[in-house]
Amino acid sequence: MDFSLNEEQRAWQEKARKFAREEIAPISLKRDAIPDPRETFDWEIIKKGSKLGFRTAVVAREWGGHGIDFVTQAMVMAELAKGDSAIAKTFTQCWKWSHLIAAVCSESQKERFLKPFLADDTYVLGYGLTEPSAGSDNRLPPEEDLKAGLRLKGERRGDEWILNGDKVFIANGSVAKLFFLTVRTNPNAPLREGTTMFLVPNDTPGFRVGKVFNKSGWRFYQNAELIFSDARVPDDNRVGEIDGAFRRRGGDATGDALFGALELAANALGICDAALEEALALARTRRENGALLKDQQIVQLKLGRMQMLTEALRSLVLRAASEMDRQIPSENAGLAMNLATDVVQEVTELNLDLHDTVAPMDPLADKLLRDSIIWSHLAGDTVQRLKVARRIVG
Amino acid sequence: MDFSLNEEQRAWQEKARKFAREEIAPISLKRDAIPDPRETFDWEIIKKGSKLGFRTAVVAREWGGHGIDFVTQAMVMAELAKGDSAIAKTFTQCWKWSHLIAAVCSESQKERFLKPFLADDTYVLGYGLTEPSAGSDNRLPPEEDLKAGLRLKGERRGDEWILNGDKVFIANGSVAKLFFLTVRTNPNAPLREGTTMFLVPNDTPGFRVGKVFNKSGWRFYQNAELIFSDARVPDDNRVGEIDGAFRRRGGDATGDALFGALELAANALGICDAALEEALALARTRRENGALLKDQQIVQLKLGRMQMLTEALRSLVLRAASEMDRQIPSENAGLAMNLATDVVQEVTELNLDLHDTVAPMDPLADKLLRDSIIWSHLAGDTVQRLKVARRIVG
Amino acid sequence: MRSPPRFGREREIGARQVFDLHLSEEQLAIRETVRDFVTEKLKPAALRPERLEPFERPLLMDLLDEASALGLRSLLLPEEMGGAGADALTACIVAEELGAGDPDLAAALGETWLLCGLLAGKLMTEAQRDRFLPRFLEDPRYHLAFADHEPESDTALGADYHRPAAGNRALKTRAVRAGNGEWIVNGEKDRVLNAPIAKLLAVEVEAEGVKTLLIPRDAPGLRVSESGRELGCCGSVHLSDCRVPADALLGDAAAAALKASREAPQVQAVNLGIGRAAYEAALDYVKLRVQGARRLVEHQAIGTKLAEMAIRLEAARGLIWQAAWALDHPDARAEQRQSDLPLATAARAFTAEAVYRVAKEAAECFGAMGVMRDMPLQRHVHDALQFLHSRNGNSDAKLRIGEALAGYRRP
Amino acid sequence: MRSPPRFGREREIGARQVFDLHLSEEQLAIRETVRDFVTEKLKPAALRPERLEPFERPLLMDLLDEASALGLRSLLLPEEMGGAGADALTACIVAEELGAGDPDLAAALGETWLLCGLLAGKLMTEAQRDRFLPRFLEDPRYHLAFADHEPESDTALGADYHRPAAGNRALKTRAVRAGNGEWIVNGEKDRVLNAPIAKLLAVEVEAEGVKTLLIPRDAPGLRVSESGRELGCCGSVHLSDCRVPADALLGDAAAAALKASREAPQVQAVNLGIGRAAYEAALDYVKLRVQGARRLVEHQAIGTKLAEMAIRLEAARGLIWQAAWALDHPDARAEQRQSDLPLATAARAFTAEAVYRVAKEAAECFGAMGVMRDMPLQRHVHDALQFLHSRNGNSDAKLRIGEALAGYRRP
Repeated sequence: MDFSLNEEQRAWQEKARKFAREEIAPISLKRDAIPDPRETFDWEIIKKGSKLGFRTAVVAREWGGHGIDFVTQAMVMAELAKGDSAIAKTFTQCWKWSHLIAAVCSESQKERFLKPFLADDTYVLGYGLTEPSAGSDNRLPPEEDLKAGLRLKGERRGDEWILNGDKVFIANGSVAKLFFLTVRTNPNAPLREGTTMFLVPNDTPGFRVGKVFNKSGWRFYQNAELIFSDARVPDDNRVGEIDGAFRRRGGDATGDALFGALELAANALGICDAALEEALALARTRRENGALLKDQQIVQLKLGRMQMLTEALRSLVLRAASEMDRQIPSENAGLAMNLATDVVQEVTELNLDLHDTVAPMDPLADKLLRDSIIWSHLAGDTVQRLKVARRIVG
Repeated sequence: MDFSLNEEQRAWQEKARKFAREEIAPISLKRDAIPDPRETFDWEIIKKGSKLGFRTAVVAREWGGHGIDFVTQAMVMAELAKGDSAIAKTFTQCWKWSHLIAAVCSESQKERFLKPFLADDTYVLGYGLTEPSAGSDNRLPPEEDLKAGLRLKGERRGDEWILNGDKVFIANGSVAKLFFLTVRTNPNAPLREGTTMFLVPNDTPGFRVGKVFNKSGWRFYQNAELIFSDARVPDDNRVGEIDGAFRRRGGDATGDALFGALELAANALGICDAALEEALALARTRRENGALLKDQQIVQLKLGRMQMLTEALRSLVLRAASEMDRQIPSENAGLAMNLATDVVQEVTELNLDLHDTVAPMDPLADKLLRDSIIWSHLAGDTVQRLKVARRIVG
Repeated sequence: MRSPPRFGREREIGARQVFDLHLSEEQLAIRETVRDFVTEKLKPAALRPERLEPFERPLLMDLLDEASALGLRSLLLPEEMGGAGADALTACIVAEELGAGDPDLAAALGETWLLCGLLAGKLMTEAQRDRFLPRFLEDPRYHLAFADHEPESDTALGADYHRPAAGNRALKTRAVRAGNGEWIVNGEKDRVLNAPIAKLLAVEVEAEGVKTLLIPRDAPGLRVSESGRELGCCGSVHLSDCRVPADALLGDAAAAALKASREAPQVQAVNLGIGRAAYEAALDYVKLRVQGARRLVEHQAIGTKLAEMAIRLEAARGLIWQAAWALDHPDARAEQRQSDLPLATAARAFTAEAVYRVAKEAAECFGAMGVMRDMPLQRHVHDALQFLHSRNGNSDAKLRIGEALAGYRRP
Repeated sequence: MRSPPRFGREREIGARQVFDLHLSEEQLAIRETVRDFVTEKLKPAALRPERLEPFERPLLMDLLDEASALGLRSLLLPEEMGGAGADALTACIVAEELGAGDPDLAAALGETWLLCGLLAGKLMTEAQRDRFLPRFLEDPRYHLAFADHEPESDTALGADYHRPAAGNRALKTRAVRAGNGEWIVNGEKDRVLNAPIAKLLAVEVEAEGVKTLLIPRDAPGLRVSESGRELGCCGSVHLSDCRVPADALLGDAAAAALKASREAPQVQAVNLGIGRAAYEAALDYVKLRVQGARRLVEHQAIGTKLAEMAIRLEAARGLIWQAAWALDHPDARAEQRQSDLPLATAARAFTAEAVYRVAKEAAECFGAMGVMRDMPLQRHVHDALQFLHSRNGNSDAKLRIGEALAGYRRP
């Protein structure tokens, strides 16, 4: 039993901490405050982070990446998110799918996509599952309605697939150069047996970006609508077997599915750290009726609770990441994701609460809370809890 | 970063698990149901456990004990508590004070007390701090009232100390052969500067056991009143310096003070495991209107939450224990103790809730909840939270 | 529209309706009477050690008789029948006071006054009432019970949420008619409040549909066994070729009305009384006990806790009283409320959670004393838990509310 | 005992007091009127994108005027002075409806009707009232503000819980008398609701004790700046050698009465309106949206969530109405209630937590749409947060209740 980080892990953590403190945090509130959601993005921070390796950190070393392990990934995500949760997510969204490129793409696809991804500091990746009327049904396909779920249609025509339909809320939608898209290729089969994955570059004819969603939190992070009108994708861009999108991913017990859970848990941890830091700084310096806030019982109890919840989350995140590195099957990543929702929201609520008497809606405390609300539908809603719980109850 | 247990740790865990399942659990509900609190105790289980090493597990190897590390201690406590929280506590109460014997007693005291402790399967240890009107004031001595706190008076007469006064709620009070007692030896000094610790055997003249407290939970575990009327304790039984009881203990950053926190956290973990096991077994076998309970959403959500909370607690307990083994200063043991209160009560409440429709107040679910309520005043009340929080806010 | 009964006086018809939280003089008077009885007699008796044990607490029969002598046993019986003619709100006020003293006695007595009001006031035929009333009024130990629950029966909504009921719901207790018109009943009921003390039981049976029979305690073939793990005075009713005459049958409306009475707001008021007793004990204690050179209540954390307890109890009382008032004014609701909320069920769910939290936090204020069996706090926690986990608990209550909010009507 | 004002009619003296939750015909009528206004006009306007941004939402002046034209601006002004003469409960009913449509407008309008009732009805001298009333009644855009808070001032109980106030509490805004009797005021007030639209401001000043001056918006030396981070239409008031005549001074009772009005139950009713809007939006949505081949509401988890939301809102409404009624009936409380609970503060603490949870859970029902700025749900969450964290928040409220429960009176 050893919780300490090795030298390489500590070096990555330190690098991320420095970058978050010196580069991310200073622009965080400014980008958050921009009203137009298309304008919140900033390529400069992406380029700076990319040069430090944060964009390509998880690509395997033999392919020219850094191949950091899951524990390092968790620590780096938390550090970056402490600076800004949404900026951190922009980087780690690339990790999610560079996992995939490396794991399941053919050699020619790697040549065509992984190499440019590694070479270009502005090459970010996106993934599209959700559609206008199929969100939860994709994540937890109903047993009672086999045809529920996504409807973006792909029809084979010679060496090409013709795509028609919409995706919404797509991560990095307006900035990604390449998307992993799940497409319904057999409309008569249930979701899990009629869906194929494609690599779709953003310059694909017939493809365009629609609306950029105006979110209340995670404002830096771009979620967009993707519109396909007879978009033409070569069969060479198909990932895995036809109708096999879900089959493939189900077999991977510690790979990208778990990474998504770990990502949300670790990112939330960073927000908690930021909130705790802000709250402690306030309590230690702010006087109320002559006395420091930190000398009040109710303030102490709130800070103690914030730290207690944060350390519980950190412990579970570390444990889940360590199990993933050792390929130990466990539900801990999923549970950490669920727990992260409860913890990040309560911790940021307590931070805002501590700022109560100072000023209405302290901008940083308000932003941290708004970012945390994002977890409700990504990590802590009924569907995400049932997904994990059903694996537990068997 | 490695969460796995080494071979020795796993062996102890396995031994504890087997003992809990085969010996403790079968008598747990029966002992709990005995109305007279003096009758709930059972020397047979203590002797059996002692022979397996659970009574003396933490005494250093050079003194003839097993010297298990904190991680092992945590795992063993959780396993024993899964069988019965109060029986586990009876054993580990000995650990707490065998820490002390080994750490601070003189060689002659070790000869006189540690050797008989190791030799006698029925030699259990107690500790007395709380008094009729001084509970919290001992744990968190008030800055505003320097003379608050304990009043059991010790006056020196030649080579002896004459003790007068009462202690209440004393752990193992009616069964221990030896007590560590904190005594006010300077009534004119504040608590931290006027208190001395003594080793008081149960056959000390002038000492007797009064009432055995009739607790709602932890019924096996004996809390008693200790009454001292001109009780005579030789100065040879004094531990450390005169008026130095608190000074000594404050200096130990990873020793008995932290052990107490870890003990409550790990013991609670065992209750959670028992509750989760009972709940899962029910959900997987019980049918309601024809359908298995486990197929209902609300049941799944409750079970998922039980496991989520339990795994968060387990992770923090492991981390705190590991830090203690490595002498890394941290508040995690204290935070784990606080968290344990919230977690063990919610988990046992959810378990009772799941039994709702089956029968009123399922006996095991009811017992687990009653045991968990003990945490309110030992681990999760305002004082125990403030103690930890004040170290955090600085 | 039925004219709602009022405590001691008929409501003025045509009086201007106006939102008014004043209790009536009669309500204040009865509250005072009951509160005195509780303070002087019931509470001291309830704090005796044998009443602080969690299960198998002997019912305080002498005090039950005394409370009956105050007129409480017939609280809901219409005045013209010799009762107090109180309304549901008054019943809640009395139940809360009694619950703060001894919830077992409160539950037992409340069951009798509720059932006598319902049976004699609404469900019995004139002939049945003529036979019942004299006996009930003459005998101060004439208590009533309603036996509906059966062992192993699944009454929780659970798997059937928003779906027609399936599975294991049919009654196993069956009544068949003998040639002479008598009913012959066989089966078993459990978790029956007042079974050990009732002289007349309304028993739900299957007899080509759900029917209700009035069975006297001394009917041949009826046996009662006590059960200890429930609040109040509970037991099982065993019916073995139990024979009752033809006129023991209640009308068809009885089954639904009796079922609905299980959710009477006065039951939650008993629980509210538990919470109030715990809260008041804690408040007294933290005003006295000094820790850290300040009285406990002067610590922010304790002041905050007490505030939360007081708020929760007040909110619970509001919901209970609202539900009681709505029960007395069925038309008012239809005309004026937008909410589809089943108020009584809502009051139950809210009160059960609120009181449990209050009891737990009150106990915490007492430190180690909060878990001692010879102190009342652990009993309050235990009793509150029993309310939280009785009648399928809050999960079931919320599913029922969920159906109502969605406009789903069980077929 | 003051005779409490009733909406549209004086209360019958001597009428039999009876617990009654009926709303009066007048209350039902005004609720209907306001609800129609909200449904048809306010809600559609409030859902326009510029009103969904979190800060710097422009106040809907046209609709404020329309609401004023319905008579709401003078809702609490006594009838004999030309107002609607409503009671505090009616104000809550109206505030909830408006709050469900647009809480900024509700807060602004509520502040004016509250202050006009208080100032003209109770605090002004006859001469002051004679000057004030005609202007107020004639000008449909005559709004009112009360300026008490100052930058950097510590108004939370916090460190002073259960101890006499110390520290930084003295007012920095000072008024001194000139030779001609005029008051010369210097200082700054912030977080002043209605500052940007008020034509008359009641300003708390230090002038050998705390006094209150009525300062018209156009007084020389008074400047208002808008601030965007609070709910309603807020701003700072800068006073630089601002001169007002001698008769601008309110009586000594004004300071305490105005301070107490900050805790008026109608403020919580605006928040309740936010919660209701969120809940109703969620209910409509989950009845329509299908997931897993069932409508969302048919999922146990969603049905349970909706039930909890509905229960919390109903409990909050009960506490708010109770506090409002108690305000209208100060004597009733003293005579009949045992609770020392400061009901208005309790209603605030409960409602703030309840509505925030309701808004958050309602948003969750909408999935990703729940966080979109062009959808109303995130606005409800944001608005509920502002209530939770305004006026020193719930921690302060609970400490104040803690003091009251312990019988502590601030010296």
